[in-house]
Amino acid sequence: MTQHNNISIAITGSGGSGAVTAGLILLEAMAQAGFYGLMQRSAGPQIRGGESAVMLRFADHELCGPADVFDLWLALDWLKVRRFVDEIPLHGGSQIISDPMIGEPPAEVTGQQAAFIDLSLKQTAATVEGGRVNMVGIGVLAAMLGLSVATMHKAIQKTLSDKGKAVISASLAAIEAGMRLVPSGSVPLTANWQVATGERWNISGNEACGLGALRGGVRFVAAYPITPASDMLEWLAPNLEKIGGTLLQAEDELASINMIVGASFGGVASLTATSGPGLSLMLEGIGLAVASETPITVVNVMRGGPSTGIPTKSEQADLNQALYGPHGDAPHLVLAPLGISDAVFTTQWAVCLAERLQTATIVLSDQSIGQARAIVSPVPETDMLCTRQTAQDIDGEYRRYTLTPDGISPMAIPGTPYGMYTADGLEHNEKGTPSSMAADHNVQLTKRSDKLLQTDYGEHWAEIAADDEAVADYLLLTWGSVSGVVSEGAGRLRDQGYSVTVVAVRLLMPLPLQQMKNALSGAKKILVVEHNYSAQFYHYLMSLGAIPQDASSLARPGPLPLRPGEIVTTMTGEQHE
Amino acid sequence: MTQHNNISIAITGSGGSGAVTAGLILLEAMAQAGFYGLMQRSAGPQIRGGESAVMLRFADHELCGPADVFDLWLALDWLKVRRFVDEIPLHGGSQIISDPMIGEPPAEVTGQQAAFIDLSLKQTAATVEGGRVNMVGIGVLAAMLGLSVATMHKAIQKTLSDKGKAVISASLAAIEAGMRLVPSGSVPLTANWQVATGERWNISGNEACGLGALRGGVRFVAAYPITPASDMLEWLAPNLEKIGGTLLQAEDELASINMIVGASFGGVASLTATSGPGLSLMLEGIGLAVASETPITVVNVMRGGPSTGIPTKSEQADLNQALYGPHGDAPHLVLAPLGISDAVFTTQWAVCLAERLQTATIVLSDQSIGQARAIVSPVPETDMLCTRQTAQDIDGEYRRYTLTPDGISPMAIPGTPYGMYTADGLEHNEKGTPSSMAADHNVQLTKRSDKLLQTDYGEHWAEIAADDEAVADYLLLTWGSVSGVVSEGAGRLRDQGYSVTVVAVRLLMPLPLQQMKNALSGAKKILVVEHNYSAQFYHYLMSLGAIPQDASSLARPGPLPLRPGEIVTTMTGEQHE
Amino acid sequence: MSESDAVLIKPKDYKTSVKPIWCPGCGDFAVLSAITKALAWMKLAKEEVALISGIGCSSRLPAYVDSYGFHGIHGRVLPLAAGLKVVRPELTVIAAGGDGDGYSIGGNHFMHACRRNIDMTYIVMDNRVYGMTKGQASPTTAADWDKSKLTPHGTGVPPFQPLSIALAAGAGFIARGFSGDPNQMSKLIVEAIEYPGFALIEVLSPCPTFRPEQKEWKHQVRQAEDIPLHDPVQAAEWLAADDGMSSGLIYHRAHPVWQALHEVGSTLADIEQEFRI
Amino acid sequence: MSESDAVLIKPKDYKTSVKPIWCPGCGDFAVLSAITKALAWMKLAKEEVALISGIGCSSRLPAYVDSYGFHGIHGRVLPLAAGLKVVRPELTVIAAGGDGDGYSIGGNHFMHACRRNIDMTYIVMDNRVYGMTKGQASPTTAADWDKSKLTPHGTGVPPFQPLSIALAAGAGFIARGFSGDPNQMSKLIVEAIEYPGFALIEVLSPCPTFRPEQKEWKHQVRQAEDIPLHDPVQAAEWLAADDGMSSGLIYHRAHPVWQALHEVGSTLADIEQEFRI
Ligand SMILES: Cc1ncc(C[n+]2csc(CCOP(=O)(O)OP(=O)(O)O)c2C)c(N)n1
Ligand SMILES: Cc1ncc(C[n+]2csc(CCOP(=O)(O)OP(=O)(O)O)c2C)c(N)n1
Ligand code: SF4
Ligand code: SF4
Ligand SMILES: [Mg+2]
Ligand SMILES: [Mg+2]
Repeated sequence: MTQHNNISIAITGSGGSGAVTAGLILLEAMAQAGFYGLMQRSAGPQIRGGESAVMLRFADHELCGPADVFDLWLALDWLKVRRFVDEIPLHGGSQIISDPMIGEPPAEVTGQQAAFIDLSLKQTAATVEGGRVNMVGIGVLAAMLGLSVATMHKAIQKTLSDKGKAVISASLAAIEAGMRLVPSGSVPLTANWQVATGERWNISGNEACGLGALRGGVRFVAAYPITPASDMLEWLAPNLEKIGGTLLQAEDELASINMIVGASFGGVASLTATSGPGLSLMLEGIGLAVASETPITVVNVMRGGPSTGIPTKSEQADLNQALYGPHGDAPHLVLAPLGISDAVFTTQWAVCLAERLQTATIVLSDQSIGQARAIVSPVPETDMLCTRQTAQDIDGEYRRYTLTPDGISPMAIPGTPYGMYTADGLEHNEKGTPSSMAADHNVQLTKRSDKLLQTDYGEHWAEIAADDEAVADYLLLTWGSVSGVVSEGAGRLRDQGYSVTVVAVRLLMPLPLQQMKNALSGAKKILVVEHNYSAQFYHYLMSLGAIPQDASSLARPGPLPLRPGEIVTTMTGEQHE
Repeated sequence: MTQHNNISIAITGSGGSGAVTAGLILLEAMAQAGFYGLMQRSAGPQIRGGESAVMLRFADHELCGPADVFDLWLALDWLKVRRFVDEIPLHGGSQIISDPMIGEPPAEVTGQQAAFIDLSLKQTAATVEGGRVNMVGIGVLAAMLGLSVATMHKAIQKTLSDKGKAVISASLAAIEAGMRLVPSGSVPLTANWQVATGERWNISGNEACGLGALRGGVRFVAAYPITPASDMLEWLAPNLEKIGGTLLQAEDELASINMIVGASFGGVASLTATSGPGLSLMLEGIGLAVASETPITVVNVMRGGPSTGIPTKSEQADLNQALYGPHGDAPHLVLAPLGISDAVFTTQWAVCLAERLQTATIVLSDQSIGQARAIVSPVPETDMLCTRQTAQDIDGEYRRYTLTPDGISPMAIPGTPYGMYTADGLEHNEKGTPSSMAADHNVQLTKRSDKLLQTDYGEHWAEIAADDEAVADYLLLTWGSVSGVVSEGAGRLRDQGYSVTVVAVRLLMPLPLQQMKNALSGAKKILVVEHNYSAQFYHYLMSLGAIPQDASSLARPGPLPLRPGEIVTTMTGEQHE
Repeated sequence: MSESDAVLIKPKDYKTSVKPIWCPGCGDFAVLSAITKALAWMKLAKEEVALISGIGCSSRLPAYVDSYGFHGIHGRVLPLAAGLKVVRPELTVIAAGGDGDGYSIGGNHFMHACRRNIDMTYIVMDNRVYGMTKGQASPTTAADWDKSKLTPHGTGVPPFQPLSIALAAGAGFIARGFSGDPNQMSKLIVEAIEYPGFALIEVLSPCPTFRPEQKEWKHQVRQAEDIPLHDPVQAAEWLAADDGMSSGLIYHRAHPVWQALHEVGSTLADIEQEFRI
Repeated sequence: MSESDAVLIKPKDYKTSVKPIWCPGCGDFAVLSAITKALAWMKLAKEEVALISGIGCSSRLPAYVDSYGFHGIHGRVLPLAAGLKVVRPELTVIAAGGDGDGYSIGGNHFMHACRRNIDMTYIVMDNRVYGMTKGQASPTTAADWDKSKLTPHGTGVPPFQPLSIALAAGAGFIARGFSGDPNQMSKLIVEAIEYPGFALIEVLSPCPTFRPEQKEWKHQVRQAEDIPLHDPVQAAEWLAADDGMSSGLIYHRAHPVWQALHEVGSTLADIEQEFRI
């Protein structure tokens, strides 16, 4: 069992075995019991009836990434488990709960050092009318975790509310039967965990982005489905409706990006969400938003690339495209949430910045955030300067792209008298009339670039966790979803006696260079951590001269998540070489 | 008159004045007379009847870029000349040839120090049946340049061959009348120029790319028109036909990129050409070519950006997109021709590398190369290793993506018995079967990256011009179209006594880092020169650690071309500051 | 009724001072006039009108009309216009562009806009050529037109039938105008704006520069008499028999207009409730 | 006739060992069988066949057929197939995919492929849903289908009519098959492959996972009797009257096939001559 009161549990099963449902119920039950948790999913390529796995982690404090190894593994069957075996690292103390009746585990599993807890899950399920093995299995886990029947009841009620009474009571009976398989005297694994008293949320990363969008004022979304972004769009559709907004399903991403540009031109904060292949198709439209200074936000939920890649797995490999995808010099903003809760804040901030700076903002979430679900403290609403500067009471000639000290030109919204102008992706003069004169090109390029560079983004550009030491031994520099894992790795390094600073960057472009320099100053050894093959963030930082040339890089592609232990070994291992 | 036997001439006129025709005739005439030349165009936004300008430069040696200033300016009228004034810098000795009858030149012109040569061009034209002012004008220029009537005759015959006899003889008569306006005793401006004896070509940059493509073996092109790439496609259409190839006009760029992927899968070297907005739409298809290891070549003729930008003007601002546009880790090649002649070689090489390495190659030409026309020495055919490794006589199980020492897997071309496989943009195992396993992802990512990184690209990655000195005072590092201007600037610096090395990079990605280091080693001062706003090449070099952190950057956007003088002042100016 | 609508506006008041880039004799001039005439006729306040376009000679039009405008990117005029109309239903949204913009690169949006039936007017200035890029064949170009170097023997592809496609895709308002008859065109534009839903006006708008033979259109185009039709099968038949030179409102039928649905009354706080344990 | 064609090939020989990702009961299994049956029937050598697709459940098909294949990107199956066929006219090129792939994101290529008439077969497995992305509405989904969270009240948009669009776009071979009738489908595939030009087979291929009600199709689909039609106006009429559940070869008409033109005899050296002064 790893330190700090947390436990990791995998549940696997083939088609129809109900691993995902089991995971959702256990997550909700642990939440009801006053704990925090994180649930990530892994699915095979089959749409339905395919194998699937859920990776759970619970603790008495907020979690933001996977552990190194799993403590418990509930195997509902062994069919196709090979597909998951590399995603479920075990340790000497790991325990595998399964029913011998489901057959022999494959060599990849038995080859590991874990102990097997053999239980007659199937037979137990058969004793209950409508009882299913997955429910018996979570009964076992519930008992081991010290969850009460009442808690399980609540969790079932909530999770299966739309399944009808019969299913609910059968499930509960099976869970109770499962609980009885655990010797009653056993010490619950959560014995010395602290129980939270305050309110908490059960939220997925995609929902968190959606909520951040609504908080940022988004009232129009155009959508084309794509894994792993679809469920953000599916969450947004009914919820936008409730507050007077609209979601429109488009024929493709070329349409969706241009629809949000049109809607934003109409004065309404607008957003779309997609993943790599869709972002590729949106780049021309993003360039139009930049050139015409029309605020838009695009959430890109990254998946394994290149091309169609690995649609259901996580990777941080679209950074380069987000930074540099549009043609020409097209300055825009790129942000990345540092975890599930942070997706609320970061998405809201992205929308606000787009509106304020009249540009395109790309938010880089990924599958490991988007499709994961966590028990977290409620995310309070943040006050932000979100307003788009509009032109009102226009008197005299209106110049849409007029030069101002901060580079932001008040925008006339259709309907505003005397504000008529034509927005344009062609280079233009201050009025918006197309121009190919060097003077116009130069001032407009400068305006569009400077308005971003001259903004004070405040403290939110990164989360910086430093020790008291004036100078850190180690500085871990990272971004986006892997920030949680990096922080956990940092904690271990601190336990080993090192002083460690973590800089987790939320605002990737434009990168506040002076603040970055301050944050890095004096660090003895810098490691840049990211989840892609070609060290995109590291090279980006190099390109800006933001890191010293002797900074190291830890870049590894998906589909396997980065784990805290890798941070530790990379850091200390290199040192001893 | 600038040194080194060269002269720069601008011809401007409003709609229908025939400035472009005049330029083409003069270029051909100077070629007939044994000289070299370069003609660039500048047009207003109007399709026809709009103002236009041609910028000519002639010399007794090959030219590869504009001069700092114009020596002669033939103004056919003054309408809308303001649009061009910043493109026609003058010097104290410049002479403006015009007819006082066309009215007053605007203040922007008279404000400069140039001398006016007033001639009665209009009246002279009226003396000839069907005579036009532009022809009289080039008659004047011809006489000043010392061109004979016979030479002008040949040039007219060739340039106006499809206009019919009447036009030809009227033009010739007008030219002769114009020649007579120049006092017969004048010393021709080319008096001490050397006349070339060997063969020369009159070729545009777009034609040069087209020729390079054909030499590289391209036999299929899919096309969607876009300025300034269209005339490459229009040159390719009839010429492909002649040698058994095909050009297909597609409904959009999404179609054209996927058509060439399909054709290449069929075993035929395939290419498309576009400009920024089209490249944006092609990125998803380029990623597919990379992931499925299907060779394709995309020529991007850059224009002013972002978005629709300035379609008729040149800029090097799509570098970032070419390097980093596709989503995911999608290693591919990026090359750039260093001038018009070099476009033949570079495009051929790009096609060859795509075929050999089974990947996507992007060629970054631009408007200043593509739409310019030059008199150059014939470009000899270069022997290259162009062959795609195919699988033949397949025995046993065929693995399309099999791991090999050089990362290149023999490709079975449809029709090959026992070679059946399915190419895929999904991550796959060696057979090509979709896989989301970490092991497969890792080896295939590595394979696709390493096959590019481990190739020895030989000496052609850059043109390096170094002085004899062991260590250069100045090192000018550049790429693509501005290389010519940089070289000319270097020449001037050498004249001033500095030792200067020029490194003009042709293979931008992957950049041969060791060779780059060798080329740069010891340079006292490095300047990176490029034609865009945000110093994309400079930052790219930084991102690779390819240049020292104290290297300087000279980055300026279009539409005005970089000029040799800017290189000189940036280099020496900075030093004296 | 807005402030700037207080005085009577004349067609020329709807023109900006930006000089069109169009060649002399270009058919698009007449379209510009027909639009401003229609706006004046309908007494629409300038600020309540938005003209949206893609890229092409024809797509330059918005800059010449003194309304709100968006000159977007090639082929994306309809999504751009759709996004605007959905969030600002009270505006009069007119999309405009060329045959290349609308039927080639933009063909998918064209079909789906016909189906989706968002309330807007779409004016396609069809000159059967790509004017802006100097004379390549467009989808509506005849298969044997061999004047483009890109297709030296012609495209070999039968021309795209925009009106038949619109009909098959579900459009309820299909008209053909002609630059040589700006009065009829104005009338069509008024009817299109008044039509609730997606209204297509295909305009035969000659390109004298690259298709000089289109000057003949003025002798060929005629107003059709037996229209509008209201039955889609009859309309399909009529279109199949037509030579493409009949002008007027060809097909008119009411279809449900795309509508955003709202269940108002909730707040963001209500939505956040769902996350609570 | 190639080496591997020497022995007689059975339908199952055209299957690879890759296990389909499809859900139990998915209609696409029948399409796979119908294709392999058609190939065996026609005795096509495996290496002379290429199956090209986009992205979607249905688009996974090429990996299951032991021919050459390309599983491309979403919506681009037709250009991918066109490029291949143009340079390798002797191959049998079959494009395949779903309704989302072909009619939503790929709609523009669909129209233009119908016009261009390159000789290939296009099989659309229409399940009126996006299967792969877990159940959103596709263009062919009924306007009031409200089971997708993305469109909680339905799309509000009348379904796309692929056959009418194909007809209006100029396709000369239009058929409808059904997964429940694989023999008819095989026959249609053979006819489509034999048809010189672009041949569309729209297949009603149920998605039991997201559209369980499509299991009813087996009671609804019937072979039509009065077909094929050869006149486009009649076909339009027929399609307008049809409820979408009639199967068979609906429309068949010869159209000129797209052909690359070559004037052979020149060499690269000849071409280079033109540059000489
Ligand atoms: C993505 C993209 N591809 C190509 C172009 C080049 N382009 C500009 S206008 C145009 C076609 C214009 O034809 P049409 O829409 O018929 O308008 P017209 O000029 O004839 O009025 C093209 C291909 C572009 N701007 N963007
Ligand atoms: C550019 C792009 N956008 C979106 C997606 C996500 N996507 C994958 S398949 C699919 C739709 C599949 O529907 P359909 O073509 O009907 O196939 P089915 O799964 O129903 O057989 C979508 C939207 C993608 N892969 N690429
Ligand atoms: S090229 Fe043709 S379409 Fe374009 S402005 Fe000129 S006449 Fe009009
Ligand atoms: S989701 Fe539907 S279409 Fe996809 S495999 Fe399953 S049944 Fe078939
Ligand atoms: Mg046109
Ligand atoms: Mg489908």
